[in-house]
Amino acid sequence: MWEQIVNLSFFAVLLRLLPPILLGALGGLLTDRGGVINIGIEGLMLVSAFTSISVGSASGSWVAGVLAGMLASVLVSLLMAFFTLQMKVDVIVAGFAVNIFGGAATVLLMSILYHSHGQYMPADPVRIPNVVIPFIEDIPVLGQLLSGHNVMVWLSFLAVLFCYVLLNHTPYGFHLRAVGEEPSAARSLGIDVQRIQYSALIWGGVFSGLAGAYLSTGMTSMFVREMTAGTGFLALAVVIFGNKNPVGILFGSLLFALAQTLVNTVETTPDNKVPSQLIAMIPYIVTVAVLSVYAVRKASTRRRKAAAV
Amino acid sequence: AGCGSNKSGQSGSSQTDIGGSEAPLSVGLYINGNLGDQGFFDSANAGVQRMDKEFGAKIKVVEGGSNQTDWAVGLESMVSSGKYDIVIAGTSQMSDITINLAKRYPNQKFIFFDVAIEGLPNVYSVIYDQKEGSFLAGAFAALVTKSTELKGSNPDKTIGFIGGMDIPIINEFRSGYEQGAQYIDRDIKVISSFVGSFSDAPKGKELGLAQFKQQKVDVIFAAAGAGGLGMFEAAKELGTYAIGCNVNQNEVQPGTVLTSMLKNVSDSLFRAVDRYKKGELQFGVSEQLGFAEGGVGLAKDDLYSKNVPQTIRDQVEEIQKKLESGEITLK
Amino acid sequence: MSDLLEMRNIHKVYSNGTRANRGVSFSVRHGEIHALVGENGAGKSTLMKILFGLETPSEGEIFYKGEKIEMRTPKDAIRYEIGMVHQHFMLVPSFTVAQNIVLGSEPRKGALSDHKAALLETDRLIREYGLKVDSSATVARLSVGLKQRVEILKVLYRGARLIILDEPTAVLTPQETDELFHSLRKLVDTGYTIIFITHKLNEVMSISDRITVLRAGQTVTTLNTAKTNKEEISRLMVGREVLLRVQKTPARAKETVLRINGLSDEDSYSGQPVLRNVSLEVKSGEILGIAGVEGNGQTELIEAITGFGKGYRGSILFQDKPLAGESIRAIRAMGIGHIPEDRQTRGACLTASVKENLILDQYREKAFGRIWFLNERQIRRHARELIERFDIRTESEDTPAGSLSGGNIQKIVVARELHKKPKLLIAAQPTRGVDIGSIEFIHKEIVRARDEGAAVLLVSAELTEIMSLSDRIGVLYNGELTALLNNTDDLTEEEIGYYMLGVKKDERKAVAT
Amino acid sequence: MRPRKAVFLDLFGLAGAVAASLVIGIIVIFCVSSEPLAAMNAFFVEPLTNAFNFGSILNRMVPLVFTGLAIAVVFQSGVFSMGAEGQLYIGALTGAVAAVYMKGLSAWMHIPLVLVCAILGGGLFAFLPGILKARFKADEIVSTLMFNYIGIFFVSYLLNNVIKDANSGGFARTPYVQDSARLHQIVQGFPTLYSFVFALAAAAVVYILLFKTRTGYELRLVGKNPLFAEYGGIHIRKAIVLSMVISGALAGLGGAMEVIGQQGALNDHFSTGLGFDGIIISLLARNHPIGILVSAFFYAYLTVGGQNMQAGSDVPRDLAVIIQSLLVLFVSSQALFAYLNSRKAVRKGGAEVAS
Ligand SMILES: Nc1ncnc2c1ncn2[C@@H]1O[C@H](COP(=O)(O)OP(=O)(O)OP(=O)(O)O)[C@@H](O)[C@H]1O
Ligand SMILES: Nc1ncnc2c1ncn2[C@@H]1O[C@H](COP(=O)(O)OP(=O)(O)OP(=O)(O)O)[C@@H](O)[C@H]1O
Ligand SMILES: [Mg+2]
Ligand SMILES: [Mg+2]
Repeated sequence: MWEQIVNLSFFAVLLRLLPPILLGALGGLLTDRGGVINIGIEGLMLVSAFTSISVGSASGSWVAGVLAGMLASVLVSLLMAFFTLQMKVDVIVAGFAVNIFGGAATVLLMSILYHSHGQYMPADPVRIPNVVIPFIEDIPVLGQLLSGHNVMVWLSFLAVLFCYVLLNHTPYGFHLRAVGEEPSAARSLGIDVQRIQYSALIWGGVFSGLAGAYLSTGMTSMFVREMTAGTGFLALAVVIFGNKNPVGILFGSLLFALAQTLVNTVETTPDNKVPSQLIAMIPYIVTVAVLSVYAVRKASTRRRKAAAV
Repeated sequence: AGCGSNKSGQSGSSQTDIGGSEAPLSVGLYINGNLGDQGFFDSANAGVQRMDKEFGAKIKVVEGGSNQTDWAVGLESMVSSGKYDIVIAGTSQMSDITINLAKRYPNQKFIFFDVAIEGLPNVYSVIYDQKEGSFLAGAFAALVTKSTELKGSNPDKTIGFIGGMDIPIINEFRSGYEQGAQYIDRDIKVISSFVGSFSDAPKGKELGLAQFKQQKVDVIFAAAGAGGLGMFEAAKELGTYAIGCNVNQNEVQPGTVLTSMLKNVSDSLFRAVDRYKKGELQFGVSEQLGFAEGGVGLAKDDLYSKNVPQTIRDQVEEIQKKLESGEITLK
Repeated sequence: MSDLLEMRNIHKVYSNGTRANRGVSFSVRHGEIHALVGENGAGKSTLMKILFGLETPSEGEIFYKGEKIEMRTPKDAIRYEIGMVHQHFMLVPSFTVAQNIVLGSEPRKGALSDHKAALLETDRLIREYGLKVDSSATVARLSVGLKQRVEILKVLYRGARLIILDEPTAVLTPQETDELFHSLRKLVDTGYTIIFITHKLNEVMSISDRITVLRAGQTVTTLNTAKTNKEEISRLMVGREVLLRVQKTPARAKETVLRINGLSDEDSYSGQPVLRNVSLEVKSGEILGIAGVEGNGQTELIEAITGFGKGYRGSILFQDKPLAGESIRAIRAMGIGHIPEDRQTRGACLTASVKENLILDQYREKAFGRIWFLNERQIRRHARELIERFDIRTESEDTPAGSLSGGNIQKIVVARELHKKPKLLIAAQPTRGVDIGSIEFIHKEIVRARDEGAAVLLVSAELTEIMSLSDRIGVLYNGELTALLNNTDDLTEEEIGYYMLGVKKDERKAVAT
Repeated sequence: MRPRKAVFLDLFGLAGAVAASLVIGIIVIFCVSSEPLAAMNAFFVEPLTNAFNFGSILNRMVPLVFTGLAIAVVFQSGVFSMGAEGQLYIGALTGAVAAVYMKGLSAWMHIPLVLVCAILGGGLFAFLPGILKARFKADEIVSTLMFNYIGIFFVSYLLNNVIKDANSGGFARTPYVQDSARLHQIVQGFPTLYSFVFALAAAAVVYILLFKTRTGYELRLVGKNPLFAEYGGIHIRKAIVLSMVISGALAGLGGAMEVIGQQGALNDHFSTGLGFDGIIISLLARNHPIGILVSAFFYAYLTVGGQNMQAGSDVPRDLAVIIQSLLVLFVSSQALFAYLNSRKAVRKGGAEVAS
């Protein structure tokens, strides 16, 4: 394992595992800041994963695939928005319904379009390409650090920056946060609360869409039923874990990806005797541990501050 | 084994009606999970679909979903509807449910796969020698990693196994595979990893990449559903090799998937119903299908002939013979 | 003078069936300060929300500058240069003052918002109108008075010419109120028009030009301030004579119930001292009023006594028993009643029913059930009794407290805390935002509790309230008890005012105890 | 008088919502099926008319009622736990251990013992995130989501490595539970098991707990307004932990009910999402224990109906699931309720305005 850390392949794996959770969490972040908890990330990611590989391979363009995936995810988000904002369905119920819907709708479409219930592997698939940076690529350490990563890896870093700027430096971001924090205040200033919340859910769709597209057209080039395998829920946890801000979420996602990289490393270690169920617990135990340590420290600084004065 | 060619096996009242062409045979398949698993269920489904095509059976496939709470009810409602001449189910999780139902509905005929159920006059069961099949796959993998003819092989004597979940049935695949590899060369090391689910293709791919790149593995056998598909992709990208599972997956990534360990649920079900139709199927017994009956085996299609060197193929044949004759016995 | 605004025959039925306005007619002239008064729940806020586009009327018309207009959303109101300062703060706590002020119409630099311009603009407004506040401070940390300023600045920033102020002074100190009035007069002089809602008739008399009285969702009348008086207004509002001055007999103080010695405490965030060596005593049968500009340690004093505040120094003895380290539950069980200053959050649970609100901290008593179970019938009977005795206007004891008017919610709190016949009653701002009828009632009940032998510690920012209720008066300034005086007839508001502002310090206070 | 009227309005709204959602379901079925009548019959009618199906619905309700109640208790207390799934597994585990390995007891002893073990297992497993939240303010959404995974993997680990029945075949399970611990059919020939009675009893107990006891009053006040509760002397942290533990115990009971009822053994991965279904069930019932019986019935009805439709018509499973999710959305549509209720209210108010 140390060898892998030294030769930086560990780093490459980490970066490959990062985008789905990071993008999913950013989607969750923007909806959450608009005052709508998004339980439906999982379902949105599935819808986009299916659409992007499907459209991508049909059109032969990964860009078209990714855009279509985002669009599909946005459409389902709009459906969710309609039910929560217009029909006043409890937002959590709506989120779960989106997950159920996404899981079933993708399989249904797959069986109609490709006569398969389990997976769709296009004959000549398109892939979101890797970015090879000339010159830098050949520099020993730097090359491995910077070159050869998937476009989506860079895009997800950009997305962090984007969300940061959006939330903290644009009028829209202020409106969004105001709506999430004090909707009545926003409304009294002529901000259309409902419209902002619609848009928040759309953002959720956009980023969940990117995350889903990466699963099927970046990490692999296939769609498999339920291929998100709980990533959406992890993303939800990361939103809260990351303190509901883009930078915190970046670190939260890195932690998760790191734990997953660790799982993969242990799983592929020769003569590994640890039962795989215990290995699989690593990310979750790490998260609970970090959460606890963080909370305990915060609690004790609260106490210390109170005591010190 | 007792492959009932004796006509005395004819029993049950419904069978006599079937000879006539007026009422088509009605077959129901209950799947305690979902289609698209790249395993039993898809294979069973393929078998049932073939009944429709080849002798116009009226077929119905019911997916029970993954909540185990629903399964007993799902199967019973198929049985109690009385619509089916034959109800097919399988897997160890369903065996007790089926035994219970078979006792309560003595007029319903059942075909059960993957677990031996004996002594019930209305149940025919079929099991597969998957361990032997995996043994052969292991031997094959060992030959591949030692091969000098295959471009993607390296000198390291390390091969890989990827399982969907760390559960008995998958570990049976693994155990056979390891034994097969050791049979070829005691020094062969097998790296085993588990995905944790049968649907996580990206993780299957990551585990594949890690085994290939970090552990110098050059061929992996996957019993991991969609996880295996992910691994195939990794193998393809790196120019290494893979072995498919359950159904013939050689065409999924031609040239990369050198062969597949078959578990022929599809053929076995078709064969059983076909014999039932002819009045030849004997109930109350279970059959184990091995290489000879086509129950298990390696997928030896054109791609196999094209991509696998002659020497390896020859050795495989030899080992298969030894397995059939009992010269090799498994733990 | 022509009417700037006219609202004709406004009806409003809320979706739950409440008829808040039933044919209100109301008009405002250009350049006047128009006071809108009425009991809690009379429909004042509803009428103004309709004018501001926050609620749609079920019926009725609005004319503005002679034209019939439709108000659908606050956006329309802002377009017509109407601004509103709401009864409850409409601020985003995590935003800075400047961000709150420009929210919804931010200065931009390209696609981004221009923080610098926002700050500059805010500072310019602050200078121009003399409403001092730190434009880069986070709103969550501002005092209520400053928050109120931010609300007014928000309205001014949007260029409103007609400004609605819904009970802006309910949470302000007298000084802050004076400053606010000063600003309002300046605004009117420069051509603004103001609608002003308040329950304080002094304010009505001192600032308004005309007065409209609402009762039960209908217009009673509109008066010229110069030609009326407080008694008339209150009679019109309540429909009967209201005693504007508390009637009480001299106190008959007995044994000391609460004894505080050398109490000091610091703010847990900033570490600044908030209480400095405070010592006082309250005897049974007397009311000790604590006057002071808000934020001078009153809150901390109450929190320390009632068990919310931990980690103070000094001693608090209740019937000679130290309270330090006791849980809130234990403290309440000893016989200490507490009317908290914040009824919306702490004093009442708005989503719980009236009857559930009335048994808080008493639900473990035998009267309300045996062993582990609650006795529904007893609880209901108890609620009905209190509703009757305290004249709580509610549809039933099962109604959620949140759908009662503010005054009635306060009556629930008072009823609950007095019902248990506390030996010590801590009353913090007991009549804030409450209409005059209810004020009269609550004051009477507090005096009655005193006469029945309770020791009362009254904390209020309302000097009039302190003067009229208390037997003795203490003044907190900057965490220090700067005066402790007997409330004799020759004590004037001015004198207490000096102590409150820290201009004067009473050296005899130890003697006066 | 007033509360009764409110209930009436709610029922009126509910009926309207159900009707609207049925219309949607019917439209979808008509669009996709070539035998819509058969499909609708199988989906909507047969589950109610066929005794076997109806009995199965009642069985299917059992885990949903328990996880629904588990969620109701925490949500009423203002704790946003999503941990019912993991607690279900741990309760099933401890219950199963008692049910399988304790021998020679009478049913009257054995079953209560199993239940106690399940309560302890589920309760203790929920205690951890509870204490993390109460003492350190660690967010319970994150911790309970993580604890779900930990619980499920832990049970799977034990099943595959420690307590596996040698005869379990390809998928691990424990040995079958002792007959003395098994819950059987209430009436021969009708599939509903005694576990259904336990579910009803649990709903009643939780109802009494929440609405008729001091503890319930405390929990609900903490949920509605913690500042108010604190001011009234209620120990907030204790209430949070208590609500988590009660919730875990209920979820754990639900798991044990599956083990000694429907399934007869603890199976690896025996639930996929029963705990999450509990969230939907509870929210549909606005976290009211008695309402949970109704919403769990509705949900089980849809599940059984969906299966039945798949078996009895050309509508595929996935479509049945989609219809199910749409029905859930419509039934939980507050706007539909509010619209129907407000029309009444406005008519009432409006009439008085005019007079
Ligand atoms: N959103 C609402 N939904 C239902 N009823 C409401 C709503 N807002 C106010 N009400 C009811 O309408 C009536 C009038 O309320 P309104 O806020 O206009 O009173 P008010 O005169 O401003 O009282 P206060 O002096 O307490 O502020 C009250 O009975 C109140 O309970
Ligand atoms: N959605 C609602 N349903 C029922 N009543 C409401 C609703 N919203 C507000 N009210 C009630 O309407 C009344 C008026 O509301 P508003 O927000 O104007 O302040 P208030 O509570 O009356 O303020 P104050 O405490 O100063 O009297 C309040 O008593 C409030 O409880
Ligand atoms: Mg090799
Ligand atoms: Mg008001």
